[in-house]
Order: sequence, then C-alpha cells, then structure tokens
Amino acid sequence: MSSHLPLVNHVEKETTTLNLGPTHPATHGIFQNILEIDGERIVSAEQTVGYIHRAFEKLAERRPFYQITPLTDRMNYCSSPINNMGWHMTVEKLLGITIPKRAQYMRVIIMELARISDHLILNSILAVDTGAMTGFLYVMQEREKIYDIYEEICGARLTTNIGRIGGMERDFNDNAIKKIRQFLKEFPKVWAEFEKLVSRNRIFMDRTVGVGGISAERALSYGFTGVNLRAAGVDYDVRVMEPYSSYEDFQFDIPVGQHGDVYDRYCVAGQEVWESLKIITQAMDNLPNDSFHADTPEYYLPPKIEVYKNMEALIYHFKIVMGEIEMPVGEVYHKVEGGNGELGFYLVSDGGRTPYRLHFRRPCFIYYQAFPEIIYGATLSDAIVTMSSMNVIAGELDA
Amino acid sequence: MDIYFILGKLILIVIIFAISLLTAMYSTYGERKIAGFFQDRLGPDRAGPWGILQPLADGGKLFFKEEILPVNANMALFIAGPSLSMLTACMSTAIIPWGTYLDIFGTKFVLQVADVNIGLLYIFGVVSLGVYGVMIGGWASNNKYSLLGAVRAASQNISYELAMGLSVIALIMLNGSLSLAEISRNQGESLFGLSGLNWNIFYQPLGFLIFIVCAFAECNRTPFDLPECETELVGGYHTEYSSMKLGFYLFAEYINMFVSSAFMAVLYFGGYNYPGINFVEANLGHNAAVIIGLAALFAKILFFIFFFMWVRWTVPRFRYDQLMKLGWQILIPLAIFNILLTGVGIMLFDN
Amino acid sequence: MIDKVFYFLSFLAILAGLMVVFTKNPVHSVLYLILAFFAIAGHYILLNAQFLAVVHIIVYAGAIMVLFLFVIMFLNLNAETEPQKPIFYKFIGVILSGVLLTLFVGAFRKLDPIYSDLPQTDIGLIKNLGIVLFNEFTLPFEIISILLLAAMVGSILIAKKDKAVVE
Amino acid sequence: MQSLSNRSKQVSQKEMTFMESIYLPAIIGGLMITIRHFFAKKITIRYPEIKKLFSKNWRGVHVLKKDEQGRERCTACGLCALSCPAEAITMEAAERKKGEENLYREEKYAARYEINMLRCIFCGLCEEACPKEAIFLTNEELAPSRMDRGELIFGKDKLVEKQHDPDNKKRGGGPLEERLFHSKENSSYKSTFEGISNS
Amino acid sequence: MGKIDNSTLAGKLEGKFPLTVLRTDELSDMLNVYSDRRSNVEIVKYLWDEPSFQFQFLTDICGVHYPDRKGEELEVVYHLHSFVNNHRIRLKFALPIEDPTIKSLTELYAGANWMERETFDFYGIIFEGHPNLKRILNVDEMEAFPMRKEHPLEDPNRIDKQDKFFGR
Repeated sequence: MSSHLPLVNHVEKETTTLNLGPTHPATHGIFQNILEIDGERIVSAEQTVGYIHRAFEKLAERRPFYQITPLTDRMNYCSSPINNMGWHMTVEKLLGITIPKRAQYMRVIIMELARISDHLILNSILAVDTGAMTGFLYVMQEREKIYDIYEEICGARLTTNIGRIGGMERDFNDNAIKKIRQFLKEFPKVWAEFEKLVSRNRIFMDRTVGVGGISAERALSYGFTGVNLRAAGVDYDVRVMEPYSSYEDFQFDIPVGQHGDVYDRYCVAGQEVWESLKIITQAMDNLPNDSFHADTPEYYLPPKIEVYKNMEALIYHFKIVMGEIEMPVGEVYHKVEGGNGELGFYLVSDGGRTPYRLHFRRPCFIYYQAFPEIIYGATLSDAIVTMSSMNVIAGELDA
Repeated sequence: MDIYFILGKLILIVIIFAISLLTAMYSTYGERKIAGFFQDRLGPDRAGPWGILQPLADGGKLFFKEEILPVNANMALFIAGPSLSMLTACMSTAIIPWGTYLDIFGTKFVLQVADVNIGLLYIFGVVSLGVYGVMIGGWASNNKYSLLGAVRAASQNISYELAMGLSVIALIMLNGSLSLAEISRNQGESLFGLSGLNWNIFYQPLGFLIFIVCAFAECNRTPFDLPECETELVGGYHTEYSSMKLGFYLFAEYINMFVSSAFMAVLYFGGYNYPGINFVEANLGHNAAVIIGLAALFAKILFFIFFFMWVRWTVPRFRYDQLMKLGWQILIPLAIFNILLTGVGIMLFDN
Repeated sequence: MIDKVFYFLSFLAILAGLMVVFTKNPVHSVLYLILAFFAIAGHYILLNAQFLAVVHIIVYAGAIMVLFLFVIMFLNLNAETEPQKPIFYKFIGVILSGVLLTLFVGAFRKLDPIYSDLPQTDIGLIKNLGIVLFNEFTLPFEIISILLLAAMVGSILIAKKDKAVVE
Repeated sequence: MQSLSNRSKQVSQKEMTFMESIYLPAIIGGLMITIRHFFAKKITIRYPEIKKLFSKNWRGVHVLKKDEQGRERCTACGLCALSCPAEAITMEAAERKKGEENLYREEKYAARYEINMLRCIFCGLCEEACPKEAIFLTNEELAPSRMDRGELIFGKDKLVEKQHDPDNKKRGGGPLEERLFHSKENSSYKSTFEGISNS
Repeated sequence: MGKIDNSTLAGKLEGKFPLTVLRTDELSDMLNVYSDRRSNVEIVKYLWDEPSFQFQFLTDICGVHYPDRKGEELEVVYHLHSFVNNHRIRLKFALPIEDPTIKSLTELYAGANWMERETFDFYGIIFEGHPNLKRILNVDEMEAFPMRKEHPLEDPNRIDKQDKFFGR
C-alpha cells in the first residue's frame, strides 16, 4: 500500500467522485462507497452503510428467545446455520445447559457445512469479480448440495432457522446422512478443480497478489477476525482458542497467510474449506449415539406425541411457545467462528421473556471500516477485488 | 465496368452483409449456449427446438424495449455512438477473400468484394476507427462509469493496434503483399506434400499468438473486456444504453468477433485453403473446390468464434495497468523480435 | 464523375474545417476534424494514392485524434466552467488569422492550377512507393526507421523505469 | 506475531514459477477444464416439466389439516400466531355450534385464519408450536406469487386442505403414530416425560 | 502462553485504580469491571500496556440503557481480549442520561470508530475525541436514539392497523 503513496501525494490533480453503490454489481448487497478517484487511482473513500438496517437488536428486545433465531438467519445469509447455532449456544450458556455430544457433533457438522458454503461463495465471487464466471458456477452446484443437506435436516435452504435451544429439532435422517457422505465424497474433486482453474492462473494472481494488503498490527487494531485476520498472519480462530461445541475433539489446522492481501485471503479461505471437510469427516465418523437434544423439558419443546397424551408436556409446550419460561438474570458473551470472523452475541437478561439487551458483534461491520485504508492509492479494479475478498455481506453489515 | 460485374459485386455485398449479420446474431445465441455448456447448464432452450429462435426473441425484445435517453446526455452523439460502432464493424468484411472465383456459365465471379492492394492496411484503418463508436457513446452518456469505460476502450485499442500491426508486418514480409487475396493464394501451395497446407501459422506461430491476443483486446473480449466489465464499471461504455442502441453495441461486438475470426483464418490458417485442395479441384472441378474452400473458411471462422467464447468463459480479466503493461512491455517487444526473427529466417532460407 | 466527387469532398473538408473552429463544444470540434481528415483521405484516393489515404486515416483519425478526444473528454467534464476568454485574445486571434489568410490568398494567386487534370498514375500505390523508398531514398528511410525504433524502445524503457521507481 | 495456537499452517505461495509467469500453461489448463465440462452431463433441471423432489422436512406453504373424518383440526388456540416471529398469522376464534361436529374436531375453531404470505418467513415455528397438529408447512408450492398484494393474504379458502388423504406420506398425513413419528423422529422423549410424570 | 485468572486481574486493576474502579464481579462468564466513566482510556491503556495482560484486541463496544438506575441510566460495555493470554474482560462504564459523554477509544483501536458510531447512533452516547461521530446505520435526519427503552416497539396485539399490505 505504501508503495502507492508517493504517486498520489505528489500529484495534484482534479479528482472525480464516483459512487460505488448502493446498487453496483460488485457490492454484493446494498452499501455505498463514495470514492474520490484520480484517473483510476483512489485517493479517498467513504462508506455509507445501513441501507438494509432492520433493527434486529431492537426487534430482539420483544421476541422470546426462540423467535430470535430467524433474525440471526438474516445476518450472514451465506452461512446462516452458524448464526443460528451461535445464538442457541448463547442462550444455552445463559441457561447453563450442556447438550449431549451427539447434538454437539451434529452442530459441528452443520456449522462446517455452512462455513464451506460461505467460503466457496467468497472465493468464487472473487473469481467472478476478476472476470472468471465459470468456476463460480461449478462450485455453486456444490452449494446447492449443501442446501439440499440443510433441507433434509431442517426443511429450508437459505434462511435455515436450524436447531433449537437445547439441541437440534430432529435427528439427522437417513437421507441427510447419505447426502453428507456423498457430499464428502464428491466435493473435494470440485473444489480441487476450482482451485486448479483459478489459483495459479497468472492473470488471477496478478490481480490479487499484493492488492488490498493489511499488516497484522493494523488488522488487529481494526478488530479483524476470521479469514481476514488469518490472512494477515495471526492464527486466531475461536474454534481453537476457545473451543465450543466439542471443537476440541477434532484435528485441524489453522491456515494463515503472510501479508493480508487478497491472494492470502483467497488461499486461507480455500484452505479452510479443506479443513472444514476434515472436521466433517471426523465428526461423521465419530458421531456419538446419544440423544440429539438436552434433557431439559422446561426449555426444550416436548415431542408432539407427548403433547397430546401428557399433561405436563402440554404445559411445558404452552409455556415454551408462549415464552413464559424462567430465564436466569445475567449477562453472557458467546462467540463462534462465523463465516467471516468472530461472531459474538452479548446478551443481557433481566429474567423476562425477552432479552433485555442483545448485541450482535458482527465481524463484517467491524472489519469493513478498514476498507478506505486498505484501498488507498489502489485502482478501481483493486477496490472491487478487495471488497469482494473481504467478504462484506450487507445483511451482516447492517443487522 | 460491365453491368454483370457490378451486379455480381452487389449480390456479394448483400450476401456477405447478411451472412455477417446472421453470424453475429447466432453468435449471441452461440455465446449463451456455449457459456451454458461450459458451465454445466443447458443455455437457452425454450424458443424453438434447442432454443434456436432465441436470437429472434432477443432482437424483438431489444427493438420493442423502452428507449431511455438520459436527460443530460449529448443526444446527437449518444445516437451516433452505436451507429458508428455498427458501421465500422460491418465495413471490414469488404476485403475478405471468401474464395478465388466461381465459374458460372463461363463468367468469373470473384468471391471478394474488393481486392484492394492495401488490404491489410484497410483493416487497420477501419479497426482504428472502431474505437470512436465506443468513445463517443461512452462520453455522450454523461455517466462516469461510461466515461471510464470509454477511456479504457480508447487506450486499450490504440495500444493493442500497435502490437497487432507489428505482428502482421512479419507476415507481410513473408508474403510480400498487403493484398489478402494474394496472401490467401500463397497459402494454397503445398507443404508436407499436401496441397493447400502452406499456412502461415507454420511460419509465424509467435506472430499468430500476438495477433490473437491483440484480436481479443480489439474486440473487448475477456480477458481484455475492461471497457465493459460488469463488476467494475457496471456496463462500461454502454451503461446508459437501452433497447436497440444497446443491441447495436452488443451486435457490433459480435460482428467484430466474426471479422477478426475471419482475418485470423485468412491470415494465418490458410483462408479458403484446405489440405488436398488440388486433388479436389482435379477430381471434382473448380467450383466444387471453391465451395468446399468456402465451407472450410467458415469452419475455421466458427472455430475461432468458439475459441473466443471458450477463452471468455475460462479466464479472469486483466487490470488496467497490467493490460497496458502486457501491450507495451511484452507484446510490442515480442512483435519486434518476431520481425527480426522473420527477417533472419527469410535471409537464411530464401536464398 | 470524378469532378463531382472532388467538389463534394472539398466542400465537406472546408465545411468540417469551419465547424472545427465554430463549434463551442470541443468534442464536436474534434469530431469535425476527423470528418475533415476523411475528406482529405478521399482526395488522396482520387489521386490513386491508396496507401497515403489509409495511412492518413490510421495515423490521424485512428490514433492522434483518439488521443485528442481522450484528453478532451477528461477536460470537459463540466462545460459550464469553461472560462470566457478576454477580448484581447480574441482580437489577437483575429489579426493573426487575417494575416495567415492574406498569406494563403497571395500564395495561391501565384499558383498555376497544373494539378487539376492529373493523369491517373500508379505512383501512389504501395508497390511503387516501396520501390522508390528502397531505391532512391534508402538512406533517409533507414534513418527514419532507426529513429522511430529508438523512440519506441525509449518509450518502453521509460515506462519500465517508471515502474521501478514506484516499487 | 507469535503463534497463538501452534496449529497454524502457512498456505499462500505467491512466487510464480517460470511456467506460471508466462500465462499460457495455466490458461491452457483452464481451457482443458472447461472443455471437459462442455461435454459433461448437464445438471440443469428443466423446471416446469421436471420438478426436484423435496425433502420430507421441506418447509413450504402452510396447510391447515383435516383429520381422518374430514374435520378441521385447528382449535384456534393462537399458539401459532404467538410463536410467529414475523407476526403473519391472524385468527378469530368461534364456538362450534350444534350440527357442526362433522366440520370441526374441537369445540372451538378458527372462523378466520389468515396468513400474510408477504410477511411469512417460512421458519416453521408455527408448525412446531401447534399442539393440535393442525398446521403443517407441507404444500410444495414454491414462492407463491400473485399480481395483487391482497391476494397474498391466504385465508382459510387457500390454506385448509381440500380433503384428508390417509395415504399422504408427508408430515401431518397418515395415521396418528406415523404422523408423529414424522414430525419428531425420535423416541427418546418418552423416557424424559415418563420420568417427569412419575416424579 | 500465560494464563491470567480473574481474581488476580481484578486485584491488580483495583490496586492500580483504587478510586476509579468501583467494583468487579464475575457474573456468568467473564470478569466485569465497573468503573468511573472518566477513566476509561486510562484503564484500557493500562490493560493494553501491562506486559502480563496485553488486552490489545477490542472485541466489541455496545451500549445498554437501564432507565431505572437514576444517574447512571446508560452503560457502555467494552469487551477486550488478550490474544496472548487468551483471556477476555468486560469493562462497564455508567453514564447519566443528561450528560452521556465518554472518551473515545479510537486513538487506541482503529476499529473502535464504527463501533462507537453505532453506539452513538443507537443510544446517543457521545464519544469525546471521536473523529467522525455521526449516525451510521440510521438516517442522518433521525432525532431519537432508537435503542433507548423509551422507544418501545409497537404493541404486537394492536388491531387497528389492519393493512392489506403489511398485515396486522
């Protein structure tokens, strides 16, 4: 980045203002960058966000806990199961529930699938933004297969609302297991092919190597997490540092880059897909055989058959659905490794049926503010590539 | 000049014009279909069997779509832009030799509209004008993205014209003529014992490589589609265009593609020649040989159009400064080197 | 036939030349200049100098004017800010162009119109041009080509050096 | 910065070999990959003619179920409306009158039951909340689209299933035990609740 | 990779800032430090600099509104993280609603910029020394601070809003 500085500082020219967004093909979602450009060099950038702000934090203050899950779906919609699980775990942490190993492993499988779907979109969209459309469609087929798996597990594809407080809503059925196995068998070929198509192509490398780099110090100062931080060389991963949901049981590496540039981000995300595949394989092979939900009838909906036959179950059913369960007073901060970084939930409960305060630490919102610094002095094309490699997702940006 | 000559030429012009438009039209269909096939999809398949009526549907749609004229656009130039693009794209078909001549009832019917002795230079003249359509349209739209696209197009076209010209100079040295008819005729000689295989590609592989790269750049095709790259400049120079004016721009691109494929075929891949042309002529007669030659030329052209699309759906695109660097720092020195090499080759082998 | 084409092209050239001066919008000026170049190229073709005509179009219309347009497009982002020239400059401009006009008129009055019935020659064809260039004018031709090559290599070198400084 | 986890792995290799730096090998390799796909089997599903199978758990448009005797199961308890995070469900309850026993299973029924499909997010919480197994998201209509927004407020006319189909293998169909098994494919609940009711 | 435990952390903090750190507790999952709002930069700087702590990563900033607590209605909550020790700490600073000002952390953490803007946007907490304190997610013309509790969401059970387009 510093290499461009002399060029920009020494020449005084008339600059042009260019509105990149709110609706521009490269802003995947709706947000705006007001760029000052001099020819094709960017001399300053200002972001405007909030175009799809939906006041989730305010809405969450009226919803019972279980109704907040659909809200989290709509944050990082490329990996909504991670958000769902993160929220469930936050509430479980508040309630002090530990869920059985099987449920934890199931969550790991779903979260890693979500991470794959997030990263493959990240990388293939990066390829699209550099002009290579075809690889994108090859891996998109695989994303559809991941969505098929979601559909088997929960019934929806994109906004999943998967799982429950206290476990999963249902066990993996045979179809789901078959589809996951098949995915594990077929996907590596597709991903290897995609990487072969894109990674070592000189045109792609020229576009990405040394573009949009950030040092580890600046990245930490900006609160980067996830792929962006690891690309800068810091091996911080919530899954390893503070394991949740039995992540300590699995063997996997943390891929890191060197300079935090676009190519590093691309490589780290690409490698993380391989690591996720490793985790899913281990989880599938060692899937324990106990229950898929915690044994906590006061928080976990009873099965329908009990509701019809059993008075207690009916009472619990009504209490849970109406949100009249006793919540402890307290506050928790729980974090998961989301698709693009540390996704945190800061929950303050006053014992009421709704959260007193719920704050989402949205990684995207925090690291996107570094964008003007990263692209300073770069060209317009670099800015586009940087933006898409940072995995800025408007839903998460604006919450 | 006798009346038959003029009539023949007129018919030929109409036919060539129709063919290039038809090819361009079906190139749009081909692009979509081929893109689909490359991407594991089917492509358009609803309009007619296998979707072959799709270009008509597209054309109809473009004609009847609402015409949006930006308020602050420069009207005259806004309309002139696509027209110029279309005009220059169609002009260069005039000098392509589609075959030697047909013998119809004893009248020689030359399958080339104009055999000008500056043939190659004519192409460069027309091609160098092609950029005006893009520039004027981009500027007149009064949109910053369009302007950026126009500027990129202009500098890209000028830069790559140079390398293209230099790469062709080696070819001219080899053939000793600027006339395309002459170049085609030269390639009809025999090589490896096969008549009609004396193609320039065997003598000028490096020149061809430079030429094809420059042809990609001149047609604004991926990996050189910076003037219209969607992810950066929305639509580039045609961001503000709608309905048939947009159609003209897109159409001009496909005609350009057709024309440059034709030139690649004529200059480097033997034009209407094919292996065994003398054998066919001796056994089946002149007209049959010419018609097969025409088919061969079209096969070559279609292959190159396919190749254009194939590359487009495979590679990423360059960045602006990398594009300039490739053009000025790699291709031009390489082309000069190619000229030197050719010169040395001619000195060594021709004597 | 040829006469009529000649008159048409001349009219076009003069009209375009005048429009270059009189249009307010510099982009239009450039486009009229291109039109003028085309008319002149047409004249070359009338003289059977095809090579000259095409080179004229390639070099002037295809390259130089593109660069002109290129620059003007960037300058002319908002036409309203065009500063009004002081009357003094206009005055000097009128005087200078008047002097130039007198000079031309004086020169042309002395000129005999011997070129009006030029016979159809092949002197402008590329073959003859090549023969002349490589026989009579070999030395100047080679010197010029070396000069051009030097300029080209120099420009490439400058471009490379610039890159090195940035890095 | 020092390693935090000892599990880091350097992944990006930025130095290009000579073969990579001359563009062509990678481009040709890419061309080979794409041409292989050119002749590969296409995955397009030609939609209106061929439809993709939904999973058993598919959450589609809502259906208000009838029981085996063709009576509406809904008892207008309002749990679904309460559990709806999008606040899409509106209902009005009414008492069942004499002679309507063959229409409604319970004494109370929903006289008006509307789901605003513009608001509905298909989260499936209403299905989970229903204690009478009356509402199921099993209609396999995709993304209902209408020209008029008003038409997208689905009333009982659109929601109530026409006739109970005992052979229907979807959730909410078939005999009771099977239905319940479909909705919750697990039997470990029983022990939990037996424990509670005994204590 | 040294570990810190919460009690030493609390002890050190209280020893270092006897006047400004009001109290500490260990509610649920991490150490909460309640301090005087005027000292926020000092405390954070100390936590950053102290070699055995190195809380150099700002995880989150958010505001909370407690309308019942007189004089300290608003609260700014910082989550800091020490990567080296893999330890987290939560700092809380209470502010009166009449004068909701606190010093900005943008000098220390570049990432605090937007987080503080978001907190300002939602709660009207003014961060002194912030380079560009304006609304971020809501429109600039907005006057209220929407996350404060005096702006409740509308009653879900109201029936007067029967709208064909937006439901009830």
